[in-house]
Amino acid sequence: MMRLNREEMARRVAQDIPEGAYVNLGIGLPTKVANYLPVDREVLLQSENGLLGMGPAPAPGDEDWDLINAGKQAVTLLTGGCYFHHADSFAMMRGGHLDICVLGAFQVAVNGDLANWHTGEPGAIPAVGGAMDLAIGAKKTLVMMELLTRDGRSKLVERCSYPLTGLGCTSRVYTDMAVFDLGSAGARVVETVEGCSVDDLRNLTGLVLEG
Amino acid sequence: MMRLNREEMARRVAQDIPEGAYVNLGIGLPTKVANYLPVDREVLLQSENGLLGMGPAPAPGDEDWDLINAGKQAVTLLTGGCYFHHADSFAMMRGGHLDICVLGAFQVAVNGDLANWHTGEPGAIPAVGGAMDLAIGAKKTLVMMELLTRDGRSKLVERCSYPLTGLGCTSRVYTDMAVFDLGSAGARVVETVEGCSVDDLRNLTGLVLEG
Amino acid sequence: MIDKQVATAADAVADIQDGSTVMIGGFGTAGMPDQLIEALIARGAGNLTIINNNAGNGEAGVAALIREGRVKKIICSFPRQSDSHHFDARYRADEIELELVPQGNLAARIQAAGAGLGAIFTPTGYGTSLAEGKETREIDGVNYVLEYPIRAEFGLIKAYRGDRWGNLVYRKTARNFGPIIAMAARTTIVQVDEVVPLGSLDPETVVTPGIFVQRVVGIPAATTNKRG
Amino acid sequence: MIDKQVATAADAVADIQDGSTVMIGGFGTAGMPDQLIEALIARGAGNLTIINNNAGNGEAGVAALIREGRVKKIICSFPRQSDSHHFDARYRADEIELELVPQGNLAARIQAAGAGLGAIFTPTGYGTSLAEGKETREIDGVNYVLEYPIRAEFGLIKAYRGDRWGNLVYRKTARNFGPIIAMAARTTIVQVDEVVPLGSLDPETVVTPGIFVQRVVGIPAATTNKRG
Repeated sequence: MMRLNREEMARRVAQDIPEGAYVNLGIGLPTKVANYLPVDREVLLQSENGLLGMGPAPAPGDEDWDLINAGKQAVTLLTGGCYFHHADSFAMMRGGHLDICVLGAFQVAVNGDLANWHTGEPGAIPAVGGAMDLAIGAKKTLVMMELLTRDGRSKLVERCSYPLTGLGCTSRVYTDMAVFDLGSAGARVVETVEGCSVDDLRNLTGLVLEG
Repeated sequence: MMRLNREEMARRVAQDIPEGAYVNLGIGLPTKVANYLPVDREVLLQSENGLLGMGPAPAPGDEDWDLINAGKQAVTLLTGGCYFHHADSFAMMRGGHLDICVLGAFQVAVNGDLANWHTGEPGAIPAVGGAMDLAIGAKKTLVMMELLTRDGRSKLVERCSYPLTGLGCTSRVYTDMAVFDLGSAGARVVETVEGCSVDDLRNLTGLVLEG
Repeated sequence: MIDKQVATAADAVADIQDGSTVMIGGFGTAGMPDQLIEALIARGAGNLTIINNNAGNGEAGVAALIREGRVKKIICSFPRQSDSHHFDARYRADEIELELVPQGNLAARIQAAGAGLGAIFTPTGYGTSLAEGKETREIDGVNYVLEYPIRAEFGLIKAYRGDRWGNLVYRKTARNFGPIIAMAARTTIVQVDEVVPLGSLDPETVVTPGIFVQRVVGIPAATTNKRG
Repeated sequence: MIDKQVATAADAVADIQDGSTVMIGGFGTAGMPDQLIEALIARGAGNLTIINNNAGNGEAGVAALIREGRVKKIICSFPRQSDSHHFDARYRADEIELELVPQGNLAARIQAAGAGLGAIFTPTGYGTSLAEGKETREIDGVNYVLEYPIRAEFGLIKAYRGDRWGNLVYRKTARNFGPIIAMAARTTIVQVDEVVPLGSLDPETVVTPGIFVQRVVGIPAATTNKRG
């Protein structure tokens, strides 16, 4: 099977982001999606720390540490972008103004439940940031993740065992093997990579999957 | 008895507004207080429609109808003043940031209850504006009014008969005959005009008044 | 390319239907989007629920909408004024429904809608007739009234300058309800004195980020008059 | 004459006592009032409850306050980061209490405090462990959690320019929590890169009106570094 690497996953997600969308890319893997947005498409990236119209990283040496993204990396502002305070920034998410957010995940359940903020392991220091606000606030919450953990267990699950970020909030999951639509009716396979069948996915995940 | 006219009442209220105070003057009679603030004292007037640092009326012909006060009169902005939206404006009041508001009244009760927005008469069209927000929001709510109605009834009362604006919110009332402090312990006469005794006030109002 | 500009006020309001809920900016005449309202009147939609601070001043703006009999219900804080004669007449004839909301509750409920809150405990109105029948609660020794968000299908506002992404700045006290209406309405339509090229507005001074705006119409002649 | 300028950072924080609740601006190092915090450390107040988005980055700011053992409890959304080692150590040693709040709830609760609300029903966290034991309610088909305002006796923030009335403008994403902390803290203390004469700030572009600010200290050297 031709599994996608992380760059290819990012490119695949980027294809589904339409012209004119207001998008928040979560920290970590989703940040890569920005690199694959077609240059002829105007997509406005929001950053939770008070920035709309986020541009690429500045050239080395040109960093301004008053202009950072949610991951505390130096960024730039596009012509037409603007700044605002934190309450307005989260109003954008929670008030349903953001079209799309893309988040990483530890687990996603077939009904759309998302677990991406805490492993729940004893001794782990929890940190939630804006994940819960994004997950339930954006009009569409997309997840990108490898389908399997390093030891081969499915991260798409019947029911999350990790602490939840939000209930039923994920509408689509992009993985290295397939794209799934989620919802109260369960998971449906939208597309698979070359050499991967829906039955392969059923075997790997142990889930009932609509083909 | 040397009753104060409305200009003198306004001057009397102005004396009690200290340097540096943030003040909202209600529409109608309280607006006059601005004319008597000592020029060597910096007092910042707030207007509910999104203005802090309100200056005097412009010269005739210089009006800008995008720069008005709560009474929809043309005003000016002092150097150092600024504009903001309605939610921030009412956060100033309701969040307890405003030091003083001065309001007119139909009735005030000895416990500080205020009635100034609606006569409750059948057929009267009610209009509340920002009165309720100011009354309960400012750190100190001052009322200025004539003590008696035209037909001689006291507007300082045991219990308001008009619909209430706020409960127990008035701390002091400035009238044409006397100044009263109000509170859960009742009304106390702070000062009277020349020729007016506390007993005169007791007779006129029919109230128990601390002298 | 994102371009929220619409050629005319008529185009901008073309999908406002009978029975819609429309939030309208302005405090008195300052910030009142007169030309958008004229277009709405020309379009003919009626049976509207209008949210505005006032119930019309003089002859233009919300007053004209009421005069033409298009308003079923108005939610406002201060309907009765010296020049609110069109509202007064309709109200006395029992031809318009009034929901009176203290101005701070109006602003906070509009802001709550834009921010996605489900309800807020507000201090204003407790113990008064405007809170009758509403849930109340004492929190840390203060009494509050539970109030719900005020949302709208459409928002009509006036700003000073805007760009094709919908970023806005306002002019003086004409700002008033504009920024919070933009956040609370599903479709926010703005008339601006001037449409400026992208990048003309300083990113530090944009008051309404474009994400809250769906349509922008440039209407150069729109100076504010004392009375509608 | 109103003059909120204070000569030094030490003077500005001189009345912060042991056991105080202090809200501190900044997201990462952007907007972190390092020099005010240094003065607070020098002053010696301990047993503090700190509200900030993070639990310190690197060595300066909130990280330094934690390193010096002055923080009893921290209320924040994102404590654990690659450079949060001072917090991590104290937390693992059970020497600091953590109240974890989703970032949007943190912002909304601070804003609610500044605006005088008693409580808010917020959509975030419903059904998660961070809402355990909290009151919930379904409103119009959506589930909400009841959250209370977060207030503080002191707010320490950093702005770009300020005047003697306390009017402020910020710089880029260093704005973050500054404007809402200014509204929520009883005494808001601001370090600004530059104190400018009254009238230098455009009245249309003031972000924090002076009414929300009690003290202003000019600290010209305060550029933002990547890490504390």
